[in-house]
Amino acid sequence: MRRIYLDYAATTPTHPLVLKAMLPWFTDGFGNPASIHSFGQEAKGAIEEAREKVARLIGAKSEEIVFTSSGTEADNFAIKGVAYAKEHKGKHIITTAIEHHAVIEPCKFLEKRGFKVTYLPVDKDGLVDPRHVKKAITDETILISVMHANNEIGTIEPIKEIARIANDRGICFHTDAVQTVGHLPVDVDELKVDLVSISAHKFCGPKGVGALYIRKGTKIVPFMHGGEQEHGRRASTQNVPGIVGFGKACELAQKEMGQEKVRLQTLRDKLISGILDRIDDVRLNGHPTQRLPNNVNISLEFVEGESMLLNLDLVGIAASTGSACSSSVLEASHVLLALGLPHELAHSSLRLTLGQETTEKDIDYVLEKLPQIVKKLRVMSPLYKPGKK
Amino acid sequence: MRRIYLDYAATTPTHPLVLKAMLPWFTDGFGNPASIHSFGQEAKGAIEEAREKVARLIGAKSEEIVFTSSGTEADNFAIKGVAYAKEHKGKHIITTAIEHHAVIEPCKFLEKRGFKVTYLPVDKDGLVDPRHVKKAITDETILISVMHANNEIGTIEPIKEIARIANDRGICFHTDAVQTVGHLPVDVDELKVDLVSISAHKFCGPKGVGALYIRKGTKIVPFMHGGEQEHGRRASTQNVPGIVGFGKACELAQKEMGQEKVRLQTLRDKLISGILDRIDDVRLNGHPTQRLPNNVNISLEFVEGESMLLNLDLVGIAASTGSACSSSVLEASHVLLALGLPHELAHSSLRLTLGQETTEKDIDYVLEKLPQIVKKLRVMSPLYKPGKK
Amino acid sequence: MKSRKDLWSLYSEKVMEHFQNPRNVGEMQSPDGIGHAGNPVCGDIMELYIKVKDDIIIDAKFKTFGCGAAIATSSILTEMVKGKTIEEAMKISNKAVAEALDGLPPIKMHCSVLAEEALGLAIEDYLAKSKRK
Amino acid sequence: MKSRKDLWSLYSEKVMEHFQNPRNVGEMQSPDGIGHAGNPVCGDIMELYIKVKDDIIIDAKFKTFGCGAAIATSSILTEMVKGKTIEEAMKISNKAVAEALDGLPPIKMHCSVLAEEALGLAIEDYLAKSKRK
Ligand SMILES: Cc1ncc(COP(=O)(O)O)c(C=O)c1O
Ligand SMILES: Cc1ncc(COP(=O)(O)O)c(C=O)c1O
Repeated sequence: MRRIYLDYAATTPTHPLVLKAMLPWFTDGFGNPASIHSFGQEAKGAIEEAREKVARLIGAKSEEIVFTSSGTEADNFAIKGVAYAKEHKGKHIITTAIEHHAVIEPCKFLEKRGFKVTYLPVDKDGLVDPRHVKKAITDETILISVMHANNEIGTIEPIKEIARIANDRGICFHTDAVQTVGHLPVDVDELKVDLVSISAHKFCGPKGVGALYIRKGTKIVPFMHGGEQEHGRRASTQNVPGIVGFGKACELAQKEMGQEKVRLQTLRDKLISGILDRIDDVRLNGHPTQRLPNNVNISLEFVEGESMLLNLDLVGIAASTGSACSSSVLEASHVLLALGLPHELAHSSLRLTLGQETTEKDIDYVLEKLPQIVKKLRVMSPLYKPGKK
Repeated sequence: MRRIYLDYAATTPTHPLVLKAMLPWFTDGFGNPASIHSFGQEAKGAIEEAREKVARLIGAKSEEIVFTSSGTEADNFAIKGVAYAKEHKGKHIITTAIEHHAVIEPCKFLEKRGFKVTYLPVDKDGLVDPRHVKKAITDETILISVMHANNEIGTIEPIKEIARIANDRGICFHTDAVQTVGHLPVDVDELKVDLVSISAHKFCGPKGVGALYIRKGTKIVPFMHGGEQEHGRRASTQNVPGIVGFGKACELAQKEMGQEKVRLQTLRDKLISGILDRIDDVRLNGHPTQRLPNNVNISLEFVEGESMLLNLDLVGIAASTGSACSSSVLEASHVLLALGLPHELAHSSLRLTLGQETTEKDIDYVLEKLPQIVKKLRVMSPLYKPGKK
Repeated sequence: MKSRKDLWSLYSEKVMEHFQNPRNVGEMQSPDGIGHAGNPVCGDIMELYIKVKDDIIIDAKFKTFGCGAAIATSSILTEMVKGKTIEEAMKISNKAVAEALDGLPPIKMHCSVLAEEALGLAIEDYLAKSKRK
Repeated sequence: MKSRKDLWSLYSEKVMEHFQNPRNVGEMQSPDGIGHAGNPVCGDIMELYIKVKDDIIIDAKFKTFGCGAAIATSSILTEMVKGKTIEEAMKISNKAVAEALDGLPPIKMHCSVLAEEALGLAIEDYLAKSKRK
């Protein structure tokens, strides 16, 4: 059976060239970068080369890049690290209602430990209003964290404007750029951000590697305590093959990003308009234009998300939904609810995220199969009263 | 030039079979285990299989294994996680003076945040006295953490006795078993431990993967906050290839551990007695018999460690020292100082750790080269006054 | 590639079979009892219709908005109740529903609870209506 | 395998050369000045001996317990001072020593400081002794 992967926002396949770059570092160049001997120095050379590649992709200096084990770790590090470094100045953090859990949960953890967190609302397209940020700032505010682009609905936030507000007030600014780095140009100096979270597996790098960009001079307490690796900012033996692969993925992204963006945008728009043409009672979630080039998020009324996913999977299409049945309590996506969607619509969402291997034929196939599936499920749905609308 | 790696305690090469097991999960089976579709479920199946292998190696149930990105993360998770979960009961932690930095530094972090930590001394061989543990317990004690075997001097601690004391008092017991799991039999029920830190790259698994064993019922706050992965105990997209490799390494270790232990012990003892025979003014650090099968740690008087390492490296031998010149201040190993060694001797230490590919010929080569190097350096040393002793 | 069966670690084959080919889908003309369970917040909504004759459930139909497990439990439930007396049907527990599907993953057990609830409500409705008659 | 030069990212070739073939190792019979620097706690101990004639350093020797950088800086220092007047030698800074070795890694700069210190002490010792004479 044909298998079409349209869940690139969840994770991507490792690029063959990335894997190739990694291979020597498992067996031959297996040294510990902290070791003085040549096995160690060789490995150290490899991770420093990778660090330069990561830095180059975002216009940073290589000593501003700290390798982590993931985007989640980078977010935890940024949020908790700044909170602990600055708590004597104040205990107020500003973030948004649509952040990834990797930002929201560290904030909740800090709330239990005496910090105050403001979760800013977004408009119906998922945009954060910079004026809201400005208004939320108090003398106690030590950190503002707003994601660069949302992983569910693809909305790209006005980071530059928000960072300027933070800078004007001398407040540290973090952005979770896990969904943009490697896909869209990100320049830390143009955006004027202090901290940026990155994850390799979101752009054809390996899983289990990420980075936190830390602008020189930013005060931050380590998250992972132990050895002196990463100049004392992140303990633990570095994941050499993973880091090398991450570097390679950055190098490839830098070369291919521009063209790929245009290609994906075209496919994305074909998919969106195709669905809207073929299926009634569909709503596009997220901003119509200010959105990730590969993101389609729609609510298909009267149909629950997981049942759509299963049916899509049965015809070989891998997608995602904001109806999370993964925990013991069914919860609709906090992002979709923040847009003002009623629960039914939040549970009816379908996310299709395109990538490297997506072709026009894949889009045609989805446009053939999805209407059939929706129709089948709507017949089954107690919410669907045809003709009523 | 011949290259002999004798730094297996720092890290090991990834076993070819481990790498082979990992490969399919980069490119074909690249799904996110959290995804509902078949790409995701396939990856989930792979990590659950790996979880069973890890559990089997230490006699645990698979739901008691939480994957982490390293031994350091497992240690941070255990120490901070129990501290935060139990702080309402008390804020006292007991550990030892010879723990790895991955345990000591989280303790120091907690000390800054209102916790009290007792660092127990060790005897001249590096053994912790269980009676000291007993005496150190107060009504406030919430956690006892004693490593299974020390990474520098190889001394194996009386964990079972110490765990019994903790159990009798109803105190949570953690052991950093990064140097023993995969090398020596470790059974969580026989040892009666509540938390065990493991790292894959120390026994031919990949770098960037580890696990924390958490006995069912143990209260612990997550370290990495975010998504619901690992049953809500550790957020972040799982490193599927790494975890699969980790599982494979456990499977291999379980098969080969017994024989390998005997083989390494023989080589180790040959190396120790060979050095003691050929070089004067040498001291064996660590316990003479209760030590890791692959660990040799000696102080070669009058000679500084790094200069030995460089000279060894020039003849192709990779080793390690307790004279850490890696940070801006030269610091002698806290472990060697805890044994009561004067600074000169601590700075004169050499660690040779054997492994998978070590042969008798390698040992002979070291025994040929090391005396020449020591002689050369002693001639240069202002501390060496021949004939004075 | 492994077979689909290996991949679907989430659901049993039986669940998937019922999910793909649900039995007794649809509304019922003048049912004797209707049971609504669930709500939009939790993401699962079940409607169960039963037709009863001489205290025996002679027909059952459902409409469900929900995940794979919700649809499969609704489907099997309609099969399980048909031919049963009201008293027998009342004894069908959520566990029995789950077992009939060769089990449900722990995080999906609430779907079988929902099915039990819908059935209870449909029977209640039937009993209330028949009293009124 | 890459060449050793690539591998030794830690040290310059010049450092490694002096480390492998240190010049002027050993004690000196009746030196005119001795400088001891460092201590066992920090892990580096340097002993510098100088012979002076007509205010010119005509010979220098060293003994060092320390890391690669410590040995290399000691070695090059003895070469640098030979033939210099006391006044010239006093001007040799730790930076000059490091530069003569084509640089030292930041974490090893303290070794060059130690060398400067040992030289200063040796000269002080010489000056004190010559005053006494
Ligand atoms: C916006 C965003 N932040 C953080 C993460 C977490 O990254 P990782 O999976 O590398 O932990 C993700 C993806 O899962 C994401 O999309
Ligand atoms: C005893 C001990 N604990 C913890 C660690 C840390 O493990 P990792 O390198 O996987 O972070 C090590 C090794 O570095 C170790 O030897």
